Order: sequence, then structure tokens, then C-alpha cells
Amino acid sequence: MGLVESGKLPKSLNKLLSISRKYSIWAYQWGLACCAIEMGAAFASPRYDVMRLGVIPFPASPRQADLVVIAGTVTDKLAPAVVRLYEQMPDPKYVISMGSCANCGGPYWDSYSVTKGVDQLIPVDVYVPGCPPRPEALLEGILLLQERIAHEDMADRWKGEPIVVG
Amino acid sequence: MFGLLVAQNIAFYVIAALIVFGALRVVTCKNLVHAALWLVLVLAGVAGQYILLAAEFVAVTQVLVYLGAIVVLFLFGIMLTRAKTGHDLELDNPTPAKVGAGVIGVLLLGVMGYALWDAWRGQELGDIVVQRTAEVSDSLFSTYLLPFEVISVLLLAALIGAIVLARRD
Amino acid sequence: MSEYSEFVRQYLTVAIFAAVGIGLGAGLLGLGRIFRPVRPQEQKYLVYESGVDPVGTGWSQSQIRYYIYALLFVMFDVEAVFLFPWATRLEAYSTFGLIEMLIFVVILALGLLYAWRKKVLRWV
Amino acid sequence: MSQLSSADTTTETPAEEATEVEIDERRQAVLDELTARLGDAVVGSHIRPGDDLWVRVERAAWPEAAQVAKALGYTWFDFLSGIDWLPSPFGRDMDAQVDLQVSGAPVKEPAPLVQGYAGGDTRFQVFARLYSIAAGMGIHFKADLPDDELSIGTWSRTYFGADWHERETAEMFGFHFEGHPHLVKLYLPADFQGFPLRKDFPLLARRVRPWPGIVDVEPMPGGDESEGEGE
Amino acid sequence: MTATSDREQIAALAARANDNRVNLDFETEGMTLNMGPQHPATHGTLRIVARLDGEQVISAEPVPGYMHRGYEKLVEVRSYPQINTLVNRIDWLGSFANEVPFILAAEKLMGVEAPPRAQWIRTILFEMSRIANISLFLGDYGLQLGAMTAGFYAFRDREHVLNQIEAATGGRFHPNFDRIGGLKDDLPKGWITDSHRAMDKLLAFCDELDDLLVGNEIFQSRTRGIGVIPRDIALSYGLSGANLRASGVDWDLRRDSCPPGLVYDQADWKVWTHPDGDCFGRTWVRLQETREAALIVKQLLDTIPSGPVMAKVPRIIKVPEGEAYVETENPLGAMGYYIISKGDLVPFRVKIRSASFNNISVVPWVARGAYVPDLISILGSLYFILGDIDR
Amino acid sequence: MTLLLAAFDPPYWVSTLIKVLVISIVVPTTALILGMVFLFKVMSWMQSRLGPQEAGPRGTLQLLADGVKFLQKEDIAPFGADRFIFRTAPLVVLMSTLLLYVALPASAHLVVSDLDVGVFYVLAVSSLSVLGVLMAGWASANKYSLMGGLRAAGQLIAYELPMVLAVLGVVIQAGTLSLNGIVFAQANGSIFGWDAIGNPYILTQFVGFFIFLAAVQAELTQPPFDMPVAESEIVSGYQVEYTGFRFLIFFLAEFATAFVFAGIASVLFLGGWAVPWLDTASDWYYVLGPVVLFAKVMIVSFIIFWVRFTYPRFREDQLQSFAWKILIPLALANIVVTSVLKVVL
Amino acid sequence: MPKVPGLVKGLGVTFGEMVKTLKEGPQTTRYPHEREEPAPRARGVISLYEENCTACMLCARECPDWCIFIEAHKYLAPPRREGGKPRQKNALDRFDIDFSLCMYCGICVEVCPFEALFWSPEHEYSEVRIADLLHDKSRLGQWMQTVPDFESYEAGSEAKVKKVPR
Amino acid sequence: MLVNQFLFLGAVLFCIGVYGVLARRNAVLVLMSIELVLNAVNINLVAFGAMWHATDPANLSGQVFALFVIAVAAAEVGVGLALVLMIYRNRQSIDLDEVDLLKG
Ligand code: SF4
Ligand code: SF4
Ligand code: SF4
Repeated sequence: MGLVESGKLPKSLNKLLSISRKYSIWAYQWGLACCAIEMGAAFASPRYDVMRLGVIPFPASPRQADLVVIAGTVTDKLAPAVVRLYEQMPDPKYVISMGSCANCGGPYWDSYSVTKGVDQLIPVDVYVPGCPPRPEALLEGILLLQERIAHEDMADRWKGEPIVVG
Repeated sequence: MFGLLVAQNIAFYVIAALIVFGALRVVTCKNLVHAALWLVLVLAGVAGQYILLAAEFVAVTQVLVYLGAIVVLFLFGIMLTRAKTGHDLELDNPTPAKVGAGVIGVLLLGVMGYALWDAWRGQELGDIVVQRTAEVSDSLFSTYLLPFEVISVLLLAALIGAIVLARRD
Repeated sequence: MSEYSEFVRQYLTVAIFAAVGIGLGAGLLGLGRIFRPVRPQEQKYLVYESGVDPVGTGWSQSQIRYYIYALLFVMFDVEAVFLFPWATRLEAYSTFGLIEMLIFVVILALGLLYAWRKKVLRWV
Repeated sequence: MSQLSSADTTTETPAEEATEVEIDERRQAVLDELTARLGDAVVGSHIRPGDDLWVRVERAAWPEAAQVAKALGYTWFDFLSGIDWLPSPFGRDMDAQVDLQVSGAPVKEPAPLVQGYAGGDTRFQVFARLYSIAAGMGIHFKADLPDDELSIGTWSRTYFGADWHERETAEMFGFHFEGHPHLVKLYLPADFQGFPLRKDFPLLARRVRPWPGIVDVEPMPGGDESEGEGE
Repeated sequence: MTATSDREQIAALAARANDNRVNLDFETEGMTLNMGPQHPATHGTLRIVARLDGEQVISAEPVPGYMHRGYEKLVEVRSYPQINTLVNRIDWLGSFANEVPFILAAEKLMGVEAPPRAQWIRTILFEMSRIANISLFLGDYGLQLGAMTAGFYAFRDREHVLNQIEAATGGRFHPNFDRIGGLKDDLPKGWITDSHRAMDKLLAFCDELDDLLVGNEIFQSRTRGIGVIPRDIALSYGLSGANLRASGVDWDLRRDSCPPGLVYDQADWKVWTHPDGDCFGRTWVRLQETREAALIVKQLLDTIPSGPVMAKVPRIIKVPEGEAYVETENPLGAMGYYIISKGDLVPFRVKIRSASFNNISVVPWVARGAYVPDLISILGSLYFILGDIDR
Repeated sequence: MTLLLAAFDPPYWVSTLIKVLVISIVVPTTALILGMVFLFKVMSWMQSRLGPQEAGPRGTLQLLADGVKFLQKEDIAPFGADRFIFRTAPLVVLMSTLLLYVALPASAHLVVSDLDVGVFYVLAVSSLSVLGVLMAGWASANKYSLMGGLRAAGQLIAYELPMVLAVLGVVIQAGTLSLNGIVFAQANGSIFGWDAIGNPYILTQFVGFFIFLAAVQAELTQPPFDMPVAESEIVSGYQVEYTGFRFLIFFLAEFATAFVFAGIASVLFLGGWAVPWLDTASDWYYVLGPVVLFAKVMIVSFIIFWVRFTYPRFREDQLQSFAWKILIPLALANIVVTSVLKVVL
Repeated sequence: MPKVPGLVKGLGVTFGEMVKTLKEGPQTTRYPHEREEPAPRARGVISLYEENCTACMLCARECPDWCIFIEAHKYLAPPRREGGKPRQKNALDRFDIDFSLCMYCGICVEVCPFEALFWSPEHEYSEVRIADLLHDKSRLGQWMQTVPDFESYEAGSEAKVKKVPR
Repeated sequence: MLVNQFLFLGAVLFCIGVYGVLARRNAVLVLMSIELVLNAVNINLVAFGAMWHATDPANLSGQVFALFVIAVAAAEVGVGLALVLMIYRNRQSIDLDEVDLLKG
């Protein structure tokens, strides 16, 4: 039973913990479709270099990840894998939904095999619009997420169900 | 000096307890990998005893060869034959055999214990002098030269034998 | 202080550090307990296997090559053990020690050669 | 137009290309060779000069057609798929049916079922394309599948690449390929119901969601354009 | 919550999860390795189920479909301009290249031809998307084989090309720039000079990669003689593009049967082949192809004719009845669209022949007997894009 | 100041306590420094980018943030894992790393435990991490883990041997196993009578140095020898199931080990904490020693990481044959040549 | 000259790159401290010039994703010229674009006959609630300020440069 | 310290090893038990070695013998496990009794 869960942690310490989470976001490397390449550009292209912001795209296993960017189309066949991936990540964990496909089904909104939005499967923290979003748009999404992390109340987050947004 | 001796004795008994406990787990434990890891404890303890006996080189050799190599060999052997985690009930002989083995073990211990007690009663180890590597080397290259060369042949034979056995033909 | 107690102390330090190594890690992990959440989720404790259900359980009884390499390693490791004391005293032994050791090394190198010849060094 | 393609093996030029009445001799030669080898199995054909060749064969001769073509040097496998010639019951233009649904107008008469080049008699056809790198030409093969027996021989023995194409076609149209080694679903989840590429497979999202363009369907009051500010 | 209750809860959950297992069709005894759909080696969501003997592959069966979006159905309910933007997303790395065969097929049915300036720009953009596509392959293949820096270089220099594509079309990825009868817009000022510069950077990147990766002895030992696909097998599986050329088949649709509407005959270039058919051959051919593409672009940039970029076509596009198939040499290989039109706003049926689908179907054949690490180099060197397989 | 340090001779327990404190600070610090400087900065530079920038001034606190973050991560042991072993495995690895630091001399007296069998001890202790890795791989009950664990173990032991043999060349030349002894032998040695720079063994034992570096690279499971954690093959090997702090221990232990191996390499081949023109008995070494050693360590680690960021990885069998068919025969030959020369000269 | 082994060459490449980065600075845009300029044509977000829109519905009809929602009512506008008859006009009540669904194809901009829609290269509008990605009339109007002027064309072009209404 | 301390420890370890050899059925475990026995012997050897060394500094027989034992143990484990693996490969089991039965 953690102190944090019970909300007994002193404010300043809480702040420190939040800041550390803010600046250390290990992002799982998993791309789905076209957006994944733009995500790859944000993560790996020297022009964007997401590492500057403290987002480290090292982990190849969800067990070490804090953030998963759902970048691309989620199909019904894939949906169980997405859910599993999310659940296998250790808390606290964050999800960015990148691109129209992940947000809402996007160009394939009428397809018979595409899930209409990843938020039907897992809770999403930040939605990045675009098809595909520019890498900088993803960076902006990440900044937004960092802002959220810095101000979030961990006791809240870790007590009940995950915060479901939107 | 006395203080040192007391400390040594404490160290000895602590390590000895660890060794005995570990050894018992090795022979009773129900999981092969656990057994191998308990064996690690025993072997490390034995290395500790060597240190107490000032046999530095043997102690480090124990770590290098036993912990770094032989246990790994054991673990490989286990994982290659049985990769599943979990318990395995087929490790032991049936209970009568086990009881028999226990009896034999205890009897043997009794006999040996008595003999040792009888022969070395009260014998002190004396002032232990640190045995440096160089001295080991000198001994090896004078008195035990022949066995030393024989060892190489033995290792070669073992190597060839093991390769012949393990090779998939 | 006698050389012996000096010696034992050196290794006591080693033992202490071994304990510290374990203790440090365990302590930090214990510290983490305060800050960590525990939030069971349905699939959190399934082993990771690329996002699908684990297929099969065991794996690879046939990885015999690992064993052969380990075996070679053990033999040569033992050899190396004997080489170390010799190396420290080579100056004293001079040619005699050199020849003795050459014999030793050559005999074992034969083993390597044998393994090589028998193609066990190949990944089959 | 498809009426123009005949049931025999003579070549007819489509009406709109009648201006360039050239005969493509190379393709005609290939067609003759195919006819010679396959005999009566060739039931329809079509040549667009300088461009492409379509051959329709009997269902029974489908695997044989592949072998013959391969022997003729058409070694490169391009693709294989199916066609459902049923006019879509949901309207043909993207908005037609939805308009109707909302305005409550009666459903249009279904258009007649018309097959394309090289003709056809049935609703379903398989078609495939092979290519000869040496000749720089391709052939489209087609074959009819009767509604009551949607099965045809496999090509995967002759062209390894057909393996996956046939699996895809099978799950999309519900065809059966006799002799295919592993005819299971390729793309869709194992519990997926229906055959998506059949024309009567509805895209539900389109059915349930109102089309935003529908909101204002009546034409703007006349004479409006002259006053539109954008002009 | 106490520790025990945690544990109980966990145990209960795990038991439930075990009950809920859904996907057991590949459960076999002992030695099945499953890679994907969440595996770093599979460029997204391909799944490979490999039965192993030790580290040797007995059989490897790709399981595609995790990215299946139902293209062939969707295009039946979309008008031609809408399809044009949708097909961008098939091979998402060389998006513009997807549009071209579709537009050409529609143009063939409509009997229109784009003005020369449009043809030139089309060809240039086509080659640029080839570069954008293949340069990423080169970097990513390095990444697959553990040389992480190559990937960064690829992303770095790819940006130059993307910049050019974006400056012209407005989209880094999905240009939606091609139109039946021409192009959406003309080039912006200064584009030609910038493109020259970008191509120079690209050529430098190729040299750099040659030194860093392709010339590296470790790389060669990982790829030479691995995953050999002989000529006949390659043809029978319908492989295309660099995969086919690396097997010694000297065939390039750009040169051998370039459909009207592209102007490859206006540039002086070379088709590269490699006799070995192994992973190295495929990589090498692609590297050369990238160079060649940059050179084509540079040549064409200098000769762009002036004039309009759009032919006269009706505002509402209804394609006349008929069937047409056009195939072009896309970055991944031969890509074709078979359009059946009934004269409506929407096509009646479109069969999309995508290169990766065939390219990857050879995996079961070529992976047999390979080692697991080789499986990675084989998969990587066959180079597929998930969208191009699954559509 | 330096003299003060020299005169400082506390009782055993006090000094041990100090040592424990110092090492518990030094180990994470070195790991952080290496991780920061090389993994984040040098790697970024080699890839023409910047690396972490936002966390702390110019991103220097990145790894610290990571550490605190990992402290807050949930601790998951997968169902079916052998919990106890799963949990202790990282500790074993950490212990092995810490034990390596024990023998590393930062100057003649600044050493935790100046063992008489120094090098031999180092080699023995470093082989302990194999146990941790195998435990981790096996206990995770995960296929990738087991495969990674086996690969790692196979690789660690295969390269243990070249390392041992490479060290032997130095031992033959120095005639001692003590690490400080080796430093002295280099500082006071001479090359054919020319003793201006002593006799750093890299000049005579360059073959050994090369083999040692290759072996270190392999022991650290870094490219080109990173198959045990090759993400495109087996995701991340034996670390697949590790979360939070346990993973961090693996992660940091890797860098700490890199540091200490670089340290040992510089002791064995580059003259350790000594600088040629300063007498080894000088009190200045209380301050200078650590600095000099640190500088040399950074140079060696730069080479290690440089290679890491440049090369693709070997295949498992190529790795083994590289060890057995090239490195080990080479090392044996090196030993023979060295000993012959030693006896003849 | 003997061939330099590839292993050495590779080391040279990375080292050279490091030196270059240190000397010339990296190729990174330090977002969020500085921003890169996307091309003027970049399709970042759609902006609406409300005055021009006649609620003709063309964009909504042509949109492949059905993500434009328009509601309008008719009213009589005062005559343009003195004494003319009042004109019947459509007034926009609602003009929403759902950017979580939009596929950024540009069809709407292209088909709009009245030059009411424009592309802006802006891309920073990630949201934590997906509902906020539905941009209404006023938000779309605000984007208008970020629309750049059309660029002039490359030599040899016959296209006319259009103007952005302000 | 008394010599007997070490000797007794050796004796206990030895007997546990013997028990293991007799009671265990799994071949790998039997090999492990043998390791216990060998280590017991080694403790004794080193203890005696230390004792003699105290009186006669040139005498290091105990240690040298311990080294030899370690070397022999390595060889023994290598061959032993190779045997086990071979049996396992042929019989998919490393149950020693089964092997006995087949032999008899
Ligand atoms: S949102 Fe667009 S770019 Fe992203 S995956 Fe979907 S179609 Fe591709
Ligand atoms: S850009 Fe395309 S998808 Fe987006 S609103 Fe316009 S037409 Fe619709
Ligand atoms: S097409 Fe243009 S004028 Fe018509 S409703 Fe859309 S934005 Fe308004």
C-alpha cells in the first residue's frame, strides 16, 4: 500500500514526483500505420529529437514504458492486442492518440474492419489531430501531456479507475 | 588477537549454518533451478571458508570456476532439459529409498564424526599464514608438476568425451 | 596487526560490499513501495508475447550448442586458473616454466582444435 | 459495352475506340495460341489494341489455363481476385441511397446485371492477371462461377503467389478454391461474419450515420448565383 | 489494500485472463515463436508465427490483417477524387506513388492525357516519393540489424525530401496532388533549386550509408547468402521491385513498359540488378535505386517544360464504362489498379494490386531453415509496408 | 590537504563505513555520468541531434528524473513467474557490479580493498552477473526472456574467456595479480630502457587491449554483441518482463559495469591512476589519482560507446565463432609470444 | 591503396558526424523554444472566411469523411443597390469541422466555389478532450489570421496567383 | 579456531551430499549432490593445508589438491551433464531409475 495512493504524501514531495514523471516519459516503440512514421520522425529524426523533452523511445517491451502513442489505424483484429499492450504497461501510464484513425477511425470511418477510435478500448490522455499530424504536432501533444502530468493529483489517478477523458 | 578469533569463529559458524542450510535445500528442494541456486549459496559459503583459512587463490578459483562456470553449466543443463518453471514432483526416489538414504547419511555422519572427534580433538589450526598465489604456483611447479600436466590431459579427455556425447549426430 | 587479520578484513570488506549491493537494491525497492501503486488489471500479469496470447510453454530442448560452448568454457576456464599463478612467477621459472606451460596449453588447445574439427563450433 | 464482347473468340473493338481500328497482332497471336491449346475452354475474349488482353475460360479449365500461360512464358504472377457483378443494392453513386432513405422515396429499380470485358454469364467471376516479362505483355483471365457452386480450381500449384490471393478472395467473396492447401481467413478475424466484397455487404457506418450533406438538399432559390458573394 | 489482498486479486485476475484467451489457433507443442503484432521487428503489426527447432525455423507463417482496412470495399463508395486521397494511405511511405497508377488508369478510361508539365512534375514527385520510401528502408534495415545510427541518418535526410514534397503538395505524407488530367496545382517559386539541393544531400546520404552500413563487414556477414530467392521462385510468387531485381531479373516497369503519363524516357538512368538474390543484394539494389532516383529527379528538374498543369476535364468526374489496368513501378514494387467503371461517380470495382502483398507471401518459402536472427534480416530486406500488404 | 588525507587512518569499521558510503555514491554517479554523457549526449551528437534538454540545465538531470520516475512505477511480476528469483535477479547483477568496484584502485591508497589477487578477483566476480541474467531470463516464464537469458549467458561465458586470456598477457608482463601492482609496474617500467612515459601495456599488449575491449563490449551486451537484448529479435531479452525500479537496476548496472570495466582496462593497459612523470609515491595522487583514472575511463568508454553506436549486431553463431575462432586463439598466441619474450628478454 | 575496412569507415562516419554536430550545431529545431516554418501550402488546419460562405453545402457533400457539419437558415438581406429587391441569402448557424475525423485531404477547400475555406499551416491544437477537436465557426474563423498569402509560382507556370481575402 | 570445526562442517556437507546422491532420482540433482561431496572434501583439504602451512610454509599441498579437485569436478560435471543431455535427447526424460531399468 503506497503512501501516494492514500494521498498522505506531502505536497512538495508530490510535486517532485510529478516533475520526475513529467521529464521522464519512456515511450513504447510501436507504430501502426502512416502516423507511426511521423511518430518515428518525431522520435528518431534529428530534426525533431523528442529526447530533448525527456521522452525516451527506448523500451521495446511495454513493461518499461510510461507512454504509448497509438499512432495509426486500430483494426478490430488488432484491438485485443492494443488492450493487452495497455494493460501490460505498469502504472502510472499514459496514452496519446495520434492521428484521425486513432482518434475516430479517420479515413476509414465507414470501414467494416476498423475500430472507430482507440478511446473505445483504452483511456486516452491527449488527442493529437492530423492525418498524419506533423511531428511537431506530436511534440505539442507531448507538451500538453507533460503539462497534465505536472499538475495531476496522483492520489486521484492511482485510486479509482483511470481517468477517462472525453 | 582474541577479538579476531572470536570474530572468525562467528564468521565461521554463520557461514557454516548457511552452507548446511543451503546443502539441505539442495537435496530436498522440489525445483531444479532452485536447487541450483541453493547450490550457489553453498559454494559461495565454501569460498568464504577458504578465505577464513587464508586460501585466497582457491577461494577466488572457487568463485570463478564453480559459480561462474559450473553452476552456469548446471543451469544450462536444467534449462535445456526442462524449460518449464514450477515444481516437478518426479525429482526424488520413492519415500522408502529416501528414508534409507537418510539413515545411511546419519549413520555415516555418526561414524565420521566420531572418528574426527577422536583424531583431532582440540587440535588448533595454529597461526594461519596467508598463502599467496606465488607460493601456490611454486608448489604447483615443483612437487606437483606431473599431476598438473595430467590434469591437462584429463581436461582434454573430458572435453572430447563431452563433445562426443553432446553432439547431435 | 597480523598479515592474516589484514587479509581477512580485506575480504570482510568484500563481503560487506556484497551485502551492500543486495541491500542497496532491496532498500531502494522498498522505498519504491511507498510511491508505487498497485492496480491490478485483467491482462497485466500475462507474460508479454508481442501482444497475443502466449503460445506453448517450454522452448528449445535442442539448444544443445549453448551447452557445448559452456562446456568448452568450463574446461578453458580451469586452464586459465592454472595459468594465473604461473604467470605471476614466470620470471622465476624461466625456460622451464615456459615449456611446462606450453605443453599444458598445447594439450588443451588440441581440445579446441578437436572441437573445431568436429564442427561443434558451428551453429547447427 | 460488354454486349460488344462476344462469346466467341473474335476480337471486337469497343465502340469508343472505334476510331483507331488497329489490330494488335501480338496480342491476337497470343490469344490464338491460347485458344489452340485450351480449345473450347476459351469462351470469351477481348483485346484493347496496344494495351491489354482479356480471356475468359471455362471454370473447369481454370487451372489448366494457368499452366498453359506459364508454358507460354507468362511466368510472372500479378494478381488474382474476384468480381461481384451484382449492381449494388445500396445505390451506385455515393449519395444516392442515403438520399432516398432520408427522403423516404421508394428504392430504385435495381439495374440489370451486366458483365464487363470478355463477357460472362454469372454474378461472380474470378479474374487474374499474368505477365510475361520477355514479351512485356499481360493477360487477364476470367472465369464464371455459378451461384450455386462457388468453387474453382486453385492456381497455387502453378503460381505460388496465388496462394495468398486465393485466400484473400475466398474470405472476401466466399469462393472456394479446390486443392488450396490452407484456405483459411487471411485478413479478417476468425469470427468475422459475411463476405465484405460482395455487393450486398452493407457498410453499416454509412447506413446509420446521417450524411451531413443531406441537411440542406433543396436547391437554393433561383437566380442566386448572380448574387453569391464569392464571385 | 494489504499485500495479501493484492496478491489474491492478482491471482483472480490472472485466472480470469487465462479463461478469456481468445486466440489459440496457433497453439502447438513447445517451440512456437510468435513475433508480432507488437514486435519491433515487424514494422508495425505484422505477425509472424514461426515454428522452431532450436533457433532454426521449420516454418514461418505471416499472419497479416492487423492493418486491414477494407480498401477495396471503401473505394466502391467513394468518388474518384475521394479515392485519390484514400489510396495515399496504402503504401504510406511513398504516398504520391500510390496515386499515380490509379490516376493513370482513370485517365486511360477517360481518354485524357495530362499536359507535359504535369507529366514532368508527376514523374519528379513519383521519384521523390520513391526516395522518401527507400531511404527509410535503408535506415530501418540498419536498425533491424542493430546499427541504430543508420536509422537516425535516414530520418534526417529524408526530411529534405519531405520538405520538398510538402512545399509542392501541402502534405508531408499524403499529398493528394494528382488529378485526373493533371495536377492540383503548380510548383511554388524556388522549388526547383531547393529540390536540387535536397537531392545533393540525398546523394551524400547514400554515400554515408555506404560507408556506415552497406560496407560494414558485420552487415555483410549478416546479409550475404541469407534468404536467397532464386529467379523462378521470385517470378512465381509475383515478387516485384528491388526484390525481383536482386534475384537477377532485369525488369523495371519504368523502363520496360512505362504507361503514358510518366516521362522516364526523358532521363538517362540505369536499372540495377544483383545476381545473388540474397538480403545483401536486395539492400544493395535499393541503395543504387535511391541514387538513381535522385539522379532522375535532378535531370528532370532541369527540363520541366512550361505550360498548364491541368488538361480540360469536367468538374464532376464520371468515368466512362470500361475496364482498365495500369501498373507502375512503385517504391515497393509493381503496383496496379484494375478499375471497372460503370459510368458513375464511383467506380464499380477496383482491384488494388499492391507490391508488398506478393513480396511478403514469399516469407514461408524463404524462411524455411533460416535461423531466428536471419528471419529478421530476411523480413527486413524484403521490405514491406503493412498498409501495402493489408490494404 | 593531500597530506591530511594521507595521514588519515581511521579504524577499520569507520573506514569501511566511509568506503561503503563513497561507493554507494560513486556507483550510481558513474552510471549516471556514463549514461548521460554517452547514451544521451554522445549518441545524440553522433546522430546530429541534441539529446535531453529540458530536464535540468541542458538536460543533465534526465537520468535522475528517470530514476525517480521508475521508483513510482508499478512493480509487476508476471503470473507464472518464479517470483522470488524474478525479484532477486537484478540484485545479483547489481551485487556483481558493486563487487567489481571493490578492487578498482583510484590511487595507491584510494581503493576499497587492495586484494593481492586483484585481477583474478575481478574476473571471478564479473562472471557472477551471468547468474543474475540466467535467473532473470528463466524466472520471467517468458519465451523471449528465456531465449535472451540463454543467449546472454552463452555470450557472457564465451567472452569471459578471451577476457581472462587477454589479462594474462598483462599479468605475465607485470608479474603480479594485484591491480595496484600492475599500475606500479607500468609507471615504473621502461620501454627498452626509455622510461619517460613508463611502460603502459597498451604499447606491448595492444592485441590484448583489443581482445579485452571486444570482450568488454560483449560482457556489456552492447552492439555489435547485443543479441541478448536485441529488440528486433527477442524484444529486449531477459529484461522483457521487468518493470520499474528492477529494470532500472539492470539499466544502471550496465553503465556502472561499463565504467568499472573501462576502469580496469585503463588500469591494465593505460597505466591506471598514474601519470608518467609523477612518482607513484607522491601524495598528490590522493587527488590526482581519481581524476586521472576518470579521464582515462572516459576515453576508454568513449571507444566502447562509439562502437556501440556505429555497428550492426552479429548473429548468435557469428558471435560465438568470433570468440572461439578468432579471439581465443589470438589470445593464446598472445600469451605464448608474451611469455617467450618475457623469458628471452 | 589497400581497402579501408568497412568497420573503420563506419567509425569514421559517426565520429565525423559528432564533430560536425558539435561544430555546426545539430539539425534540430528546438521546439517549443523555436518553431519550424512549415511550407505555406502545408495542410495544418482549415480556416473559414465566414463572409464568403454561402452555406452551399458543397464541401460537406464532397468531404470523404463526412466531418463538416453545416446548418443555415435563409434570410432576406438588404438589396445591394438602392431600390433593388432584397436578396435571399443563407446565414450560417453552424459550421463545424470535426478534426478528430478529418483526413486533411483538402477536398473541401478545393471544391468550395466561393473561396471560403483556406488551409493554414498551424498544427498546434492537440486536446485532452476529443470533443474539443470539433472546431466551430468562430474557432475556424480565428484560424484565418494564420493563413499565409499564396506563393507565387515557379517559372514556366501558367497558373494565376490567387489572393487570400482578409 | 579448531581444525575440527572445518572437519565437522566437511563431514556434514559430505553426508548431505551422500544423502542427495541416494535419495534423488533426477540426474542433474544427483550431479549437484556430488558437487556437495566434492566441496566437503575440498574444505577438509584446505583446512589441513592451512594447518600444515602454519608449521611448514613451503607446504601447500592442501590448496594444490583442492585446485586439482576443482579441475576434476569441472571435468566431471561437463561429462556428466553431457551424458544427461544425451539421455534426455534419446528418452525425453532424465529419470535415473528409468535409465537403470532400460539397462537391466
Ligand atoms: S490518421 Fe491518417 S496518417 Fe494517421 S494512420 Fe490514419 S490514415 Fe494514416
Ligand atoms: S480536409 Fe477532407 S476530410 Fe477534412 S474536412 Fe475537408 S474534405 Fe473533409
Ligand atoms: S463549399 Fe464553401 S461556400 Fe459552400 S458551404 Fe462549404 S465553405 Fe461554404
